[in-house]
Amino acid sequence: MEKIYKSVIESLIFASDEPIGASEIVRAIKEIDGDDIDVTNKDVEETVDYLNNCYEENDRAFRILRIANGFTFGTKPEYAKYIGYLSSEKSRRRLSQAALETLAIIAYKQPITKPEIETIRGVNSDYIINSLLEKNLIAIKGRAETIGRPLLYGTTDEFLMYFGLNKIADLPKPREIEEIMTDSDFIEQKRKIMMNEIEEELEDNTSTEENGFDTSE
Amino acid sequence: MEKIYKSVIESLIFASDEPIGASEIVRAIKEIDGDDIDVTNKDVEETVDYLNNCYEENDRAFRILRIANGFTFGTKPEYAKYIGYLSSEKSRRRLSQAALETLAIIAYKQPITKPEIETIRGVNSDYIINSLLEKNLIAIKGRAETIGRPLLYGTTDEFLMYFGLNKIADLPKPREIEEIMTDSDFIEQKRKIMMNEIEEELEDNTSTEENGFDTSE
Amino acid sequence: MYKVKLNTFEGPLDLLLFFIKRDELDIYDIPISKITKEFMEYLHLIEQLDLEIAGDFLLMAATLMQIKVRMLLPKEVDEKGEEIDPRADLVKALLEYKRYKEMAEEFSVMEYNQRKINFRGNFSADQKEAPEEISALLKNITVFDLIKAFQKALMERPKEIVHEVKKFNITIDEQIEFIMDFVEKSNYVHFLDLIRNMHEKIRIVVTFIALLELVKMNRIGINTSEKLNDFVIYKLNDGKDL
Repeated sequence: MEKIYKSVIESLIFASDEPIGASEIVRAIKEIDGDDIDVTNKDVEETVDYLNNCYEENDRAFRILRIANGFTFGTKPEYAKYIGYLSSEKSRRRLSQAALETLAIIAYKQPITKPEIETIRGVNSDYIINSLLEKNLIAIKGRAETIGRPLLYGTTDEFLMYFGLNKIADLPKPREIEEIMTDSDFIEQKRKIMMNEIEEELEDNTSTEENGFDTSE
Repeated sequence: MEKIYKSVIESLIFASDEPIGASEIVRAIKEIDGDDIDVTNKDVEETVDYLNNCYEENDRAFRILRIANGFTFGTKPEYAKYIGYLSSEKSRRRLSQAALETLAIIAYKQPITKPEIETIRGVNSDYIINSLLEKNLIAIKGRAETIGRPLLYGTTDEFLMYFGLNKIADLPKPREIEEIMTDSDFIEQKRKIMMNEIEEELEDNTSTEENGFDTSE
Repeated sequence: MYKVKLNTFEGPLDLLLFFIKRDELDIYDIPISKITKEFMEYLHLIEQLDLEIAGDFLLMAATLMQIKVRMLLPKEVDEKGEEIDPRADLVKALLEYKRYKEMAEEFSVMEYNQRKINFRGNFSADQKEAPEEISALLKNITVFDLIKAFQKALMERPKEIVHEVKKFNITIDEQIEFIMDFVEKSNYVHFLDLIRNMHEKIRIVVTFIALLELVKMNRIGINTSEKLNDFVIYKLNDGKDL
């Protein structure tokens, strides 16, 4: 690959407002400069590594990330607080526990139907599914062939972007059920988080306590 | 000015939604790190020059521009044709809101004539229909038997592919969309019915418990 | 002594996991009577606070009752002759749910990390050039569009009653020159602006033909306009953008 294409690749990634794939980059170059131009997906990958090395050496505040099946520039985490200050009013709210839980089920079991999600969660999930659809973190992926042909849901590229993943296969592996049951930490785990929340509630509920509605030992 | 602020300035210009002024940058830094931090507008100006020199030396495809009383990144003109190609490709692929709306009407009501589409949308839809025809998302499916025998439109296989569907029947039904939305009345009804059932069951079980048949512990 | 934060629990399974965790119960040997009692107390607490109890909690209450009753009955056996634990399905559901609850925490960490990364904010200063190849250009704009713009131009032309039959001396070559004059001056021109002052239909028709001729000759390029039924004409040098 000619040296000039290093810069072309850099410019294309820099100018794209969403992650851009290696083949898209190759196609753009061939479309403009001709099919016989010798640039491959592998060249793009190598160039990205080369560029990231340059940025690292020169202390750039950003680098190229491999995210949502493509490349995009992103800042290093250490500058988040300064940027956050400037864009604080529009800074996104974090996802709720229910949303994270539902997303996890959909991510690992996709494509999955609403009844299947509700069976695992044990709660009606209409509202959560609707809000995940609205946030574009999940999408309708067709219909199941089972009775009633319920809609199937799966995760989107926005989901990958949101969690900083390149592809679904990069998700952390969930533990096997056998592993969970033999885990001695099972009881201790996350207990502290729970306790904190419970203590907060202590003050709020003083009147109830006097009435004797105490769910504890 | 401490060296770290060079990167902070770079990250702020990079991430800002619009050209960002020197005083805004100074304000963000002082707000986060304290008023006594020694960063001035002049420092910002000098840092931008310093960064642009770095980019130039290292053959970066972008640089910081001074526009509209602020700084912003821009790619260099020599890559304009590649970037232009990609952005025109993208706009060709992306459907406008109006196009989506029209497509939705056609998808759910097909086969449908242009006058019928326009009655639903309330606006002239020539342009949109033609562009959907051009994108091969809809096709002419014959003529209606009504006066004037207007053309009938329906969706194509490309439409199904675009939306990742196997067949038209896989489209979510408007009823299903409504179902996803939480209906609080419905939940309240369900609650009342279930509460009654449980209270009955509770009573049935009290006697057993009092008799001490408890195998659980 | 604990107080339970009411909205801490995502559902009945979450609440049961909490009891199991808090009391260090063996998930494979859940004391069903004790846990049912706790569960019902929780429901009454919610009710006492006048909060809405979701149907899912009530469903779980019923399920727990049912298991409790089945625990009292003679043990059922499966086809292999092994005893069926009435709690088996509940345990399976709890473990399955717990598995994803754990992953939700992983997701929360990923979310936290990813929120520290900011993407580029402003793309407006990037220089873009419309593709130079005529084929690429015409991907944006179809003959359909051209003809429609043409029709619209004819329709919107100011109505003028011409009483006198005139002979027009307009040639395609003249109009080619006219168009090129325009694009030489300002590099590009909107079609509607080009024909703005033309009152005779024939002049617009000839101009339009001249335009098609120029496109064919690769001397001008055409691109979409932000206005419907209009397009932008711009200059090409030997088929290349300036």
